[in-house]
Amino acid sequence: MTAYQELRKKTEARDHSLRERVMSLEEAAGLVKEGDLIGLGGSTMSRTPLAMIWALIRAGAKGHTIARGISCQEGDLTFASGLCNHVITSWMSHGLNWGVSKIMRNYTEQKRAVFEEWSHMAMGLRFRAGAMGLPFLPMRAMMGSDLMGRLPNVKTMECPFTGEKLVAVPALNPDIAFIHVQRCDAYGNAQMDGLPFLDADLAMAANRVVMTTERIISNDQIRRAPDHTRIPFFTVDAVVEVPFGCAPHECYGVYEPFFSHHDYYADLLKKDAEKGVAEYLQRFYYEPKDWNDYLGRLGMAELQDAARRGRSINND
Amino acid sequence: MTAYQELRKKTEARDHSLRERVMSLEEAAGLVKEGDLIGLGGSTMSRTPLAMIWALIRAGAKGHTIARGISCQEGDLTFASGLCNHVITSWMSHGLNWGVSKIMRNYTEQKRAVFEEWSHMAMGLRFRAGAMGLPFLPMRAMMGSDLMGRLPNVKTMECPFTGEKLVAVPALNPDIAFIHVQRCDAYGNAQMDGLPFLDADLAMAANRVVMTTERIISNDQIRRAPDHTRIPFFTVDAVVEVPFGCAPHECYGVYEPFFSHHDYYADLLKKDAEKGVAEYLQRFYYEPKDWNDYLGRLGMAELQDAARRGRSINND
Amino acid sequence: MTERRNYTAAEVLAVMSSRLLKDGQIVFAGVGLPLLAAILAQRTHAPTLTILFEGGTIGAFVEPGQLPPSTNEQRCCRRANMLLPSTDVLLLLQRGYVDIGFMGGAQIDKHGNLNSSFIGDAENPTARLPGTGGGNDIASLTNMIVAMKHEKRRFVEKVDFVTSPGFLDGGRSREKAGLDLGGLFRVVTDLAILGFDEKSRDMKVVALHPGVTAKEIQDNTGFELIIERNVETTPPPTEDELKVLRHLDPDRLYIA
Amino acid sequence: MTERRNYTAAEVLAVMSSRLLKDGQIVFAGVGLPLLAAILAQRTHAPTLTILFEGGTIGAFVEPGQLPPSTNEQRCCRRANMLLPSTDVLLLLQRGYVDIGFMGGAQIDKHGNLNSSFIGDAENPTARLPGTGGGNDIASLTNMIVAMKHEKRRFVEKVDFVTSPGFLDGGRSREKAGLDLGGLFRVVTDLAILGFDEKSRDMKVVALHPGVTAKEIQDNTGFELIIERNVETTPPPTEDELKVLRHLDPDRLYIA
Repeated sequence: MTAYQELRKKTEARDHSLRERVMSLEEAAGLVKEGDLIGLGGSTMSRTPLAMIWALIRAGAKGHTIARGISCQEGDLTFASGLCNHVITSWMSHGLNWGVSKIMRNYTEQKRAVFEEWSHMAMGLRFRAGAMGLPFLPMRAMMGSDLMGRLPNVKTMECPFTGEKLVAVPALNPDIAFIHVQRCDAYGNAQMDGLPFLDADLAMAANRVVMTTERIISNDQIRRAPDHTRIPFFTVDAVVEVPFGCAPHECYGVYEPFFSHHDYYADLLKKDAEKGVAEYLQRFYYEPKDWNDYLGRLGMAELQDAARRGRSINND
Repeated sequence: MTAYQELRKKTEARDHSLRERVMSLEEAAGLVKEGDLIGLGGSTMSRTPLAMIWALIRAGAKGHTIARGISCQEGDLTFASGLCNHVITSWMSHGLNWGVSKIMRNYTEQKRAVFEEWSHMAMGLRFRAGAMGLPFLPMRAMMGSDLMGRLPNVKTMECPFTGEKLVAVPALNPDIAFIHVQRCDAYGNAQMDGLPFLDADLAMAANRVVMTTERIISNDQIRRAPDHTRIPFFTVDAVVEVPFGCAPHECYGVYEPFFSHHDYYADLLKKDAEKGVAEYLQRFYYEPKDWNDYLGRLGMAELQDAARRGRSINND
Repeated sequence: MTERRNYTAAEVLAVMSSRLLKDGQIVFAGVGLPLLAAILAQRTHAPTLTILFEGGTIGAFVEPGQLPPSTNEQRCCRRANMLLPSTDVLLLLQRGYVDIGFMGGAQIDKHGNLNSSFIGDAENPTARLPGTGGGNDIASLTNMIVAMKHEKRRFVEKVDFVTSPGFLDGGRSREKAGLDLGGLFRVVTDLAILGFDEKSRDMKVVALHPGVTAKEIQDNTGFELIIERNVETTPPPTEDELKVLRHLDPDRLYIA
Repeated sequence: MTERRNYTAAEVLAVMSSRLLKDGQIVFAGVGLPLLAAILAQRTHAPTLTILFEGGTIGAFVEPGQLPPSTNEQRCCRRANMLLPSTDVLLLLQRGYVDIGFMGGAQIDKHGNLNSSFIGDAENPTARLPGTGGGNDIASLTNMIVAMKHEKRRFVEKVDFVTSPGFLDGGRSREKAGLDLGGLFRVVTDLAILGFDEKSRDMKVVALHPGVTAKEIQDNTGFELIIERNVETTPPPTEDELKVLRHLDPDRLYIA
C-alpha cells in the first residue's frame, strides 16, 4: 500500500457524520497513541493548545515527536516532562524578552532531544501539502543554506515546465493535532479570530484532531456566519471546552500573554534551568487537581489583567 | 530572463503604496492592453464582474484570451462581441435551466473561438500556483482522461519522494484580473461575503487587478475586521464602485440572479442565437449611455425582486 | 414503463439514488437531480449526511422550492456550516474527506467513462458540450454514483471522449493510469441500478426497478449488459419518499 | 562612541535603518528593532509604507508602548488591513509583493550570510540558537536589510552555519545555488551602513555614522572590510526622529 493509499484509508475509516464530539480534556488525551506524531496549532505565544499539552503531560505520555510552525515556552515543558524528544519546527525558544531557552539548549546540545529545523514557510507548506492530499509541494527558499544538508527528507527538483531548480518539501500528516480556538460547535466546526497561523492546513492534514475551545457555541451560531468557519467538523475528532485554554499564552481577543507569569517562569529557570522547570512542572502540571486549580495557581489578578488586555484589541 | 524573473520584475514595478486607487469603469477599461490574458472572478452566475466586461466590450476591445474557473452566459457575450476568441475554463454554457449555449457551440464548433478545457481543480491550482510564485503545482486528477491529450501545457511527473505519477499544471498569471466584491476600501482592500471561489488566488496571481465593488467603504471599516479581508490592497490597481455590478448575475447577500431576464435572454436566442445575441448586445451593451441606463433597461421591478431575494439569504 | 404508476421516471431516479447514500456520509453533489436525491436522503434515512457543493459549500440547507441554478449561487449556501474557495472544496476529494461523489451524466460507456465534452470527433465535433467542471476531479478522486436517464444514445459501447474517467478500458487500466483510488460505484437510471464486474469492469445490472424486464433494459442500452438470471428488483418508491421529493421540488423542475 | 551624544547606540541603529526604507514600500519586518525602525519610517518620511509580519499581518498599527513579544500576538494585529495564515504571508515574498525584508542578526559573515542556528560545529555545537523562523525565507526570496550590533564576535569571516543565505561564497554563488532574486542589500549597525561589492560580494562600508572612524569599525569587525577613502558620513539622528522613537518605546525595551 502506498503512503497515499494509507492516508486515504485512515481518512475513510473516520466517522464523518454530523455528530457531537464533546469530551473532557482527559478523555481527549486518551486519543493520543504511543509513538504518535503530534501537530500543534497556534504560533509562538498565541493560541498555543496548552490545556491539551497539560493533560497529556499529566497522563504521563512520553517520547513523542511534535511539529509546530514556531515553538515557544511550551517546548521547554514538552522536553522536560519527556512528552517530546524530537521537535520539527522553524524556531524554538521562549521569546525575545526572555533570552534563549536554556532547556532547549541543554536538551539539544546534550542530544537528549532532536531539533529538526525547517524554514517557517517550509513548515507551512509541509502541512499544506498534507492538507491537499499531495505527497510534496515545491518552493523557492532554503536553497544554498546549510539547513538543506541537515534535513533527512528534503530534495531539490527541476520544474517540469521551466527546468528551474526548486526545493520539494514532503507532506506532513500528523497522527494527531491539537488546536485551540475562540469558538467551536459541538460537531467541531471552528471559527477563530485574529491570525489563523497554520491551523486550517494542520487540521486538514492531520489524521485526528482535538479541538479545544474557549466556548462551545451552537451549530446555529456557526451557520449564521458560515464564511467565518475556518475548520470543518469532519476533520475533528474531539471538542473540549476549556476557558483560558492557552494560559499563560495568548488567545486573540480573549486574553493576552500573562507577561508577569512569563517573567516568573524565566526567573525560576535562571539559576538552574532543569531544576527550575522541574519545580514549575510540579507546581503547575502535576499538583493541580484540575484545570481550574491550574488557572487558580496562575492567579486571579494575572488572569483578569490578561483578559482586560485581551479584549482591548477591539477598542478604537 | 526567466519567466519567474519577469513576473517578479513586473510585480516590483507596480505601485505598492497605501494610496487611493478609485476610478471610473471607463478609466479602468483603459488599463487593459492589447493581447492581455484576462482572468475573471466569481463562478457561473455568481459575482461575475459584468460591469467591467460591459465597459470593455463598449470600449471595442477584441481578441483577448479569458480565463475563469467556470464560465456562464457572459461567455456568450465575450464571444459574440469579439472581446474573446479563446477561453480557458472548466465549463462553459448558460446554466442547467437554459440548456447548452448555442453561442458557445457555434463559435467553438466553427473554430471561431478556442475552448481550452481543464478540470475545475486544475483551473484553481493554476491560479494558486501563480499566486504562490511557483511555476507549477502537482495534482492527482485528469490522469487517464482525454482532457490531458488536448491541453497544450500539462505534464505528468513523478513525485520526487514517492515516485508516484502526478499531473503538473502550470501557473497561470493573468495580465489583468477583474473581480467584483460586496465591499472594498479606496486602497483596494476587499472583503467578500459568501463563496470566495478562486478570487483570492486570482488577485494574487494577476499582474494587474481591477476591483469593482457594490460600495466603497472606509479603510477604518476594513481595519475593524481585518480577518475578513480576502484580498490585500497591494494586489489591486483600480477600485471602481459599481452598484449592481454583476447584474443580471448574482452578488451574494445583495441580489440573486435576475431569473426572468435570463429567461428573456434564452428566448431571444432560441430561434437564431447569433441574431439574438447581437440584438441583446445592441440593446444592453452598445446603446445605454451609462451603467445606470443599462440597469434601467434590465428593469426596476427585476432589480427590486433580485435584491429582495438577495438579502433574504440571512433570514432565519 | 411508469405510466400506470403514481410516480414519474425522474422520481424513480431520485428515490433510487437517494437510497444508495448512507447516514453519516459526506456527499459531493452536482446540481439538479443529484442535489435533490441527497436532500431526500438527508430528510429520510440519513439525517447526519453532509452535502458538499463544488462552489465551496459544506453542509447547507437548500430551501424547498428554491433550488439553485448551479452549485455556485447563494441558494447553495443557506445556513451552511462552512464556505470554502472552490479549489479547497475540490481538494477535499483529493485529501479523502469525501465518501461519495454524486453527479448526472450526458453519455456513459460500458466501463463507466463519462463524456460531457464532445459528441463526435473532438477535432471536428458534431456538438461541443459544456465541459467537465469538477466532474473529472470527482471521478478521478473518489467513489462515485452517477444518476442519468436510461437511453440507448446515452449508454454507448465507448464514449466519444473520456471527460471523467470511469474504469477506462476496463480491468486494471484505471489503476495503471495513475488513479489509485475511487471509481464509479453505481449508475442509477430510471430503469435499474447498475454496477461493474469486479474483474472486467464491464457494466452489470445490480437491480431492476419495479416492472422493468431484462429485455427492456438491454433494448435501451447501446452495449451488452451483464444481467444475472435472478437479478433483484428494487422496492418501489414509498409514499413518504415521494411526498418529501415533491415538497422539495414543488415546481417539478427536476422530477417532471 | 555615542557617550557624549544625546542618543544611544540602539537609537542610532533604529534611526539609520528607518532612513533606508522608502515611502510606499512593503516591508517585511522582524520583531524588536526592525519593527521599531519601520514604524519610525512610517511616522516620519514614509507615511504610505506598509509593514508585514511573519505571523500573518498586513499593515497593522502597533500602539506606542505596547510592543509585541513576537510577530504572532495580537499586538501585531491592531487595526491591520488584513490577517493571513503565516504560510500565505511568507508566500508574498515568493510571489514578489515584498520590497524589503528587514530583520535582526546574531552572526553575519563577509558575504552577508546569517547564522541563527549553531555556534560551533552543528553536530556538536557550543550553543544551539533558536533557529531560522522565517529568516531563511526572507533572505532567500527578497531584498533584505539586516540591523545588528557591530561586534567583532558577530562579524566573522565565515559563519559557523548558513541559516539565512546572503551571497554564500561571494561572486555569483547565490544565483548558482538557485536563488535568482533578492539578496542582502544593506547591513545597518550602530557604527555604519554597509553594503556589498557588486562583483566579489564582499562587505563594504557605505557610510560611517557620525564620529565613527575607519579604524574603529575595522577593529570591531572579524574580517577585512572594504572602506573607501572618502566614505560618506550619515547625518546624525534628528530631534524629531528621536522623539518619535522614544514615544514608541517608552520603556526603552529596544532602544536602551
